[in-house]
Amino acid sequence: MNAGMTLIVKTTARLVLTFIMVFAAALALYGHVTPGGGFAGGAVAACGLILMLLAFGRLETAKVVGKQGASTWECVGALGFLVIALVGYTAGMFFTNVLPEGETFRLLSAGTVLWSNVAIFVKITAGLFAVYAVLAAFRMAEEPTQEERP
Amino acid sequence: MDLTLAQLLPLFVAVPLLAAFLIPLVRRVHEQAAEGLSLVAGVALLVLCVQVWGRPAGTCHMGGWQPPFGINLILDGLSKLMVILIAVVSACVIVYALTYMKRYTARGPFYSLLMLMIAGMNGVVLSGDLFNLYVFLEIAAISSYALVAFGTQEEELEAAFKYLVLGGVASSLILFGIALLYSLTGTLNLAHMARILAGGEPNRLVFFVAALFLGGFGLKAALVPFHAWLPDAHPSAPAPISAMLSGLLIKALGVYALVRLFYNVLPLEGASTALIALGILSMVIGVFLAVGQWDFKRLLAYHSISQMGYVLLGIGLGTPLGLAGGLFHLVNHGVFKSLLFLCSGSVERSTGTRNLKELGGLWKPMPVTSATCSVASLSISGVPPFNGFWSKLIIIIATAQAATQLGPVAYVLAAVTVLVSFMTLVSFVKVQKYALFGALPERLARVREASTAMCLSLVLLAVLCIGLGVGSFWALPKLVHPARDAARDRVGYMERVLPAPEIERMVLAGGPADE
Amino acid sequence: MIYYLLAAGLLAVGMYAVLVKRNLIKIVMGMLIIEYAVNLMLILVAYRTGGQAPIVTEQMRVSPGPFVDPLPQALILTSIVIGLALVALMVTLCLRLYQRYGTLDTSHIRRLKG
Amino acid sequence: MVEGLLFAILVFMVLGSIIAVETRDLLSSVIAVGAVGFGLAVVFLILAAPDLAIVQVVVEVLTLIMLLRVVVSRKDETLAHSLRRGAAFAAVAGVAFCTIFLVYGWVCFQDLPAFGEPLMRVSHRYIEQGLAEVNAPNLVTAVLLDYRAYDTLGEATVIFTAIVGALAILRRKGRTTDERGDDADR
Repeated sequence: MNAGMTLIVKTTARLVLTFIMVFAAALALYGHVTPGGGFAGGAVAACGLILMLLAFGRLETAKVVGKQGASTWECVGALGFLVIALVGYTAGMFFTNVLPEGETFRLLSAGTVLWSNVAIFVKITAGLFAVYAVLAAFRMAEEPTQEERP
Repeated sequence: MDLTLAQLLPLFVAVPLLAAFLIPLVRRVHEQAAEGLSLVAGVALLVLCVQVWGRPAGTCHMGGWQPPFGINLILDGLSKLMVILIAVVSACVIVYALTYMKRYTARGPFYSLLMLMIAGMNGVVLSGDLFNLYVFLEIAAISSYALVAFGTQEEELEAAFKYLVLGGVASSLILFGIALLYSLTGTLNLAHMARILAGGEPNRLVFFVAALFLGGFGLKAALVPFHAWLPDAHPSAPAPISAMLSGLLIKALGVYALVRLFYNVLPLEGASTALIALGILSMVIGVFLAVGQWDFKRLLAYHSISQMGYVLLGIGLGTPLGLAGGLFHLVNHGVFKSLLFLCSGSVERSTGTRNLKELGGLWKPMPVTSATCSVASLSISGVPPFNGFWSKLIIIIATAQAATQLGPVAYVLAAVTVLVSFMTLVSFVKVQKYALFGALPERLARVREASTAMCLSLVLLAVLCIGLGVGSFWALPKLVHPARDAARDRVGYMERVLPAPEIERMVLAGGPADE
Repeated sequence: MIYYLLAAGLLAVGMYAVLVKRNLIKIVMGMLIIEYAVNLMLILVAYRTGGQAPIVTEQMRVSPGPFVDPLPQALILTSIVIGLALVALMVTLCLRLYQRYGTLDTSHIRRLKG
Repeated sequence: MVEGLLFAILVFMVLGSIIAVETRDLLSSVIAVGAVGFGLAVVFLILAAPDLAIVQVVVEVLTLIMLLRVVVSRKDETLAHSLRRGAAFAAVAGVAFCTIFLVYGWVCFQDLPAFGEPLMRVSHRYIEQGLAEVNAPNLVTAVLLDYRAYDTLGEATVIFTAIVGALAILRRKGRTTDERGDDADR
């Protein structure tokens, strides 16, 4: 598990990963125009990261995103969404859509909706990956890991 | 700081949420940051309560969308009572946890989950939207599942799993009911729903939904046929969490939601009988199961079931007096049961055991814990002048008065209520006798008093017990009667959120209606 | 009506699994099935005969066609996420319990006094 | 057309769930649950909810991965000892309970609006005004992130809660062995 799988799997995974991540980002960013959204995109991206974890192993994956990093990003995403709400709050009401509405069917439209989608995307990606990483690490509970924090 | 009510209400949820999201981040930087942030959030909630204290009821439209199109928060007497209870008890619990939780690792997640639980409960009691209520109920419930398992010992894991499964089923039943109600009414806003249901003809589906809600929220409130999880879950959690669960969670998630839905939204005639039956059943079975217990926290957990029976009986009666008694008992139980659980935590932490047979003579080494424990025991047993006495008295009088509607059965019910109260007294005399009086066992010779912070929160809660008892003539009209009036005023609830002309203009015409 | 009944049937199957089965994984599956049933009910309630997905495209900008009800779809999205959260928590608890007891059978695990 | 297909898939889902609950082999059971979940995704597609179909598929994959982690590493693969005293009684009680639920439900569902004719008292506003008011052509997103954004904050918080909880439960050591810090504050 630490070492990852065979070269064939790794090469295929590398190819597929790019597509998965682009697809995930597209789902999230165009969530207000087409089907999809922050949650769908985030879940897809988390699947991609899990594929990376399975194919390349924990050590290799940790160079890109570790468990600590994942939980940090999760907090950042959650805070980002709350901040969007609070920005609206200062402008009138909790969650008031303060940004200009933009031109319909373009990426930069619908005001805060796009940014909410981005925040949720970050949060869900990191969160679901963190859960899986912890579950995967827990199986190998015999050997000590560095994640342990008192 | 001169904020309008609409500006204050979102903060009740936003402040603890902000703390919860920040805790994992700042804890990387500073070890004590989690404790500090939690304290700040607890104090901020108290300040918010002071801010809303004297204000009239009002609503807040999230995102600026008019209900029923957006979500609205509503603060009326009933929500105000709950919000204040939540803020006071959770502030005491946070202070207590400061030293109590030093035994555990991972205190960052602990405080984060505690803050999420508070945010969830505040969200539930303030929400004016059925689905939103469900979402926040899930936040509070999920954090409580995790907190029950927090010690990761066998018993805690088992209890948490049982709690999670039953709680999950309850949530699903509630959501199923929400789906049916949405289909029936085409709206999720509680006030709008109430208006539509009140206008329509009697409907079998409403009874079905009511049954689903009674099962779902009844499971959350641990009423007797659905109580199986509580005696495992409440004792297994760390003491501050036991106090939160017994003192607040079963009330905010269970009883509050039942009152709000059955009194303000669903037009039902037969609900009161069902509530009375469940109340009596919980009261009697809970106390019988409690009498035989030797585990301190488990005994308290069974008494929680029994005391919730009182609350439900009072609420089920539906008379102004009964409802006031039920709600007052809800507040009192929140105070004295969390105090009792915190006391049991102090005892367990100092002596290392919860078994009453192994304890004894704790008055000498632990005077503060013992004194506060006695106060709480007297309160729960209904000894004058402590707070439990007044609320139980009101409930008993109300039950006897209900003879006009229920017939002579009411006198039997009143007698049962008195009997249960007596058995509670017996049970707590046992606690006093075995834990606090008698000879100090050899093994416990080196026992010391709990830390200052723990004692502080114990004393605060004990003062509240006495204060609510002696000052009940003040607390009733100031706190409980507005809540009772809000619960009984179905039309007022609708009018507050959706004034009648407004709704005709928006919903029937379907035109735009911004602000 | 028959669709609603089938959704309720799915709920009943899930409840049966949760209440009767003695294996932790089976109980988790029961919860999953209950969640499916609830989401199914919500989407059934949202459907409008001949309705389109509630997404405006540039072609039909002028006259939005008959859409299905978008509100329950938003609710389902939330409900799916909540379900996932519950399942994640249940699976972690199962793993922990398995680590402690070496079994997933509740009749071997439940030694809490009633 | 839609109705027939929907009926077939719903029957398939109910049967699949019964198989998942009753089969002895845990791995087949997990696979059966997965089939039910994908069936739900197809239902979402048929009933004009592409957003949900995407999410359901991905979430189903994640759920199955998580479940398989528990199942594959299990030692006792069979449920031989699940038949024991009381099991029969529990099964009968469970079936009886579910039957009552269904019969009562059948009676009460008659009062619901017919399938395919939702009232849409509130949501007609989203459909008619959503594009103008929020400027998001995907009306589900408009509802989710603008009209009912507060719900979505709750949803994000739920998953945050579960993750913090899961991390806390899976930590190595529950309590500090030495009561350090205990004496520091006295």
